[in-house]
Amino acid sequence: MIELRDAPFEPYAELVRYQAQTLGQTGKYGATCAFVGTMRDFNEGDAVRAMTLEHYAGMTERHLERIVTEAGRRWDFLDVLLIHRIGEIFPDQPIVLVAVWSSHRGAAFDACRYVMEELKHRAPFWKKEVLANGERWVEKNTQGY
Amino acid sequence: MIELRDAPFEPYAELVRYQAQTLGQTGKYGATCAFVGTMRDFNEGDAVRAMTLEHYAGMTERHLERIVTEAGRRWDFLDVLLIHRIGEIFPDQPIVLVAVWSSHRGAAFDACRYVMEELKHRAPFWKKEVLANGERWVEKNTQGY
Amino acid sequence: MSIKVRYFASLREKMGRVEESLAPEGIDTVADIWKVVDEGQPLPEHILCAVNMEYADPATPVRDGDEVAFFPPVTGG
Amino acid sequence: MSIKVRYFASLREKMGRVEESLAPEGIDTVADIWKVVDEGQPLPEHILCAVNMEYADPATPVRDGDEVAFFPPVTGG
Repeated sequence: MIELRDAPFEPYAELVRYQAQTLGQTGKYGATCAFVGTMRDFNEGDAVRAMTLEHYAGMTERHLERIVTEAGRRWDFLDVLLIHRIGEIFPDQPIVLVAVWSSHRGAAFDACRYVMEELKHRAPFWKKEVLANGERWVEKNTQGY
Repeated sequence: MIELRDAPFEPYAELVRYQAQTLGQTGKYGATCAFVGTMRDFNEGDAVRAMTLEHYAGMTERHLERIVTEAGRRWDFLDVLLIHRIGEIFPDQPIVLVAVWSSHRGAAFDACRYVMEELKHRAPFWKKEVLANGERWVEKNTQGY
Repeated sequence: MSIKVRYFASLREKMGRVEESLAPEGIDTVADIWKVVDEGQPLPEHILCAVNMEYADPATPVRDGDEVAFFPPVTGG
Repeated sequence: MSIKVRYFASLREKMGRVEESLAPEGIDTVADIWKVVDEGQPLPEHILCAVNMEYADPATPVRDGDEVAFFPPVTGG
């Protein structure tokens, strides 16, 4: 499942709820890899007070769906939960959750990381940071490897 | 923190509790990678009803500590939580949690996977499965990559 | 009909507008649109573009009714 | 003093005992211990060993007071 959220969310509670509802007591998943991106209070040496996440409604969802579909062609997993914030975010609040359930650990790790990297490079989101002395757009992502 | 548990545990609740207590509202971690290994109800084509996890008290803890220390020399992370079950386990119960908090996602993914792979290869744990028609020792691990 | 042009993030602020509609006459590609909206300038290399929500490049054809978007590198996650 | 020998998992079941104490006389290495506990047989290749909770091999020296363990490949996680 893929969701954009315009309000704070608890990634691990969402994960547990989704797992119970969707995967249930199936005994089929042996591995879960979950990545949570959280807003830091610093970036490139500056203190950051808040952040706004802009997106391109429609295009963002379409490309997130495609990334998950592509991951599904490359790795054998059971399910993916992807939640991404939009709107105003404060330090310590989660920005993104990607969780992958699979039988074996290799697929869970690989697919989770693939979805995160592709999301960073292809999903149309843009971060604007609020600093002590003004605002600035984040110009590029950090390296993932 | 590294812990062996002889009773079922909730990995994501443990993660959230540990994160609140130890990392708090620090704003310093931007990335969390969590892996949870869960008992499946099948292995090598057979239905599995239960499992017993034996360990070598003292040696197991020592090697888990060393694996985490080694990971800390290779990657720049803030904290690790590792919980591993011992004793009797039933399908859908968690076996292991490895969570890594770091500033950037690369270190969280890499260190989490390193700890899991090293644990699988070096930490003295042994699984005995209860099948419909008897018991058997798991003879080797599946490949992680 | 017309071609809808949208801007996002820092480019939206730089352009001073969220979106606009262009008459399709004389427009064959994404590059043609940029010339219209930026006073004949070529599309800067670092600016990304999409046609109907698919990534595109300056040579991508554009037709009447399309939605074309311009934006800076993405920074989600 | 003596040398403490421990067995784990399937090997423990095969040996039919959890641990035993050996007199240190005539024992210089891990391989010497295995000869004593398994009627002169060489240590099977797939069996792992540890001396004082550190992984070892058949040539690893053993001294009076050491704890030596034998076990099959590990399968945790």
